Amino acid sequence: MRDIRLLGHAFNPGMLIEPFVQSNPGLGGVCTFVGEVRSDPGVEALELTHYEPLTLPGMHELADRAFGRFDLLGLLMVHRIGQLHPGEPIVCVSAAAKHRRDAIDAVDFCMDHLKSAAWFWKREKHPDGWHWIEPRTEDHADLARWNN
Amino acid sequence: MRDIRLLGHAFNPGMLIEPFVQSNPGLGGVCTFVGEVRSDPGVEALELTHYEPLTLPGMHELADRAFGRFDLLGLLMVHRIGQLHPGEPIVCVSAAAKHRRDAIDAVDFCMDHLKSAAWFWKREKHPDGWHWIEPRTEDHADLARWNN
Amino acid sequence: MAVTILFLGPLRDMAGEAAREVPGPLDWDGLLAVVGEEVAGQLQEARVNVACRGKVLADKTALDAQDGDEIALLPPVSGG
Amino acid sequence: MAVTILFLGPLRDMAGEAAREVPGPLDWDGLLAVVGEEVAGQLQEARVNVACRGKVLADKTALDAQDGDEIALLPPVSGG
Repeated sequence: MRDIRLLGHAFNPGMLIEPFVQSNPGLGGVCTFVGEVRSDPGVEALELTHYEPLTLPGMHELADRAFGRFDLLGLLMVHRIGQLHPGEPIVCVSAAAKHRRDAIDAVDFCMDHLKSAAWFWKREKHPDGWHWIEPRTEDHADLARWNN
Repeated sequence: MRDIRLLGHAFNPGMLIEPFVQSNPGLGGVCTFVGEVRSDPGVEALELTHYEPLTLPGMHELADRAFGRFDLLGLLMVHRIGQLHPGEPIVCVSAAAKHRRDAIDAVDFCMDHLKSAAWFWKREKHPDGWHWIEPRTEDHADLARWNN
Repeated sequence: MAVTILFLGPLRDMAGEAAREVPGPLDWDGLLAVVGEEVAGQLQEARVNVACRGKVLADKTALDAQDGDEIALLPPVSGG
Repeated sequence: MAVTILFLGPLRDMAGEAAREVPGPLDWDGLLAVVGEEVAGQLQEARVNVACRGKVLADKTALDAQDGDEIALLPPVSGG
């Protein structure tokens, strides 16, 4: 079961994960990662822009690669766009598999790729205005782990 | 926030994870693994026994090691004991951290150790009776990944 | 009909606008000439990509946009 | 008062009982002598651990259980 979505409004991960788990009978384990907007001092809001003709097809391609690389029963990948506030979920990836290693590794793989290779741009609202966020060096190092 | 429990009755992971997430303000990400009894052909039930004077202290020691090794805000570790049926959750580990790598790695670490180094014994009920489950070689290989 | 150029992420602030329409056809040199000096400088960096008709170009200098096409200028991402 | 020996996991089936009380004190040779041949064979394998008073023994052959102590015989685990 594959469920890939871009959402323009706030969401509750539990409301997505519970039906996802139900829709994958026979699973042995489910791994889920939820990323939230951190409450960093001075950050009032976060805005995620994307390029629509690339974003959703890119997430589907990433899902194809995850299904090709890991033994999965199901994959849920949900990403927010638009303006978010501290504490709101930005991203939720959940993988259902027979064995835990496939579930955990698939989530790790998808998150690393969503962080560095998906068509999203982030900017933060500080008291003095909006600031674009540059990609972090760690994110590129994380991505390089999968190149073998 | 640390929440370590052994449960003798069925549980709903979502009911534990939501308050856990709420109790760790300032988090950037939460990774959760839920293991369920697989619906394998011929398996009617699963029984988990443990040695009480070692089990819960062992889970607390494992949590200490996870907090020492990863930059965590919170750790939830819940393990079932007693008799379970296919589809029921056996184990739920959830880690809240500022950064995703700590959250994902902490869950991976705790699961590998719970699988191979915690004092649980499993047996399955087949139509012809109960069968003890031997540790899997992969579980020991998974555990060895953390010895550095 | 014209070629639409979209400025994504921080390039939007640099360009001072989200999109611009220019007459087609438009090739790489034409693109560099119409986007302003600062954006043109960014485009020449390897980490900035160009998409045309919804596909990222493997070689952006081979750009060949016709009237009606949409070009997207894609700076390094910071998603997740 | 006596020493309680607990047979955990598959050792319970092998012993035919979950627990047995024997007079203390009890050392390693005494333990091997009272648990039956099959369990004694298992105990001699490195992967089978022994706990006394709620602690796993680093060297099980150094067992020194007194009256009132609980000994647990711990076969390889299969948890998670």
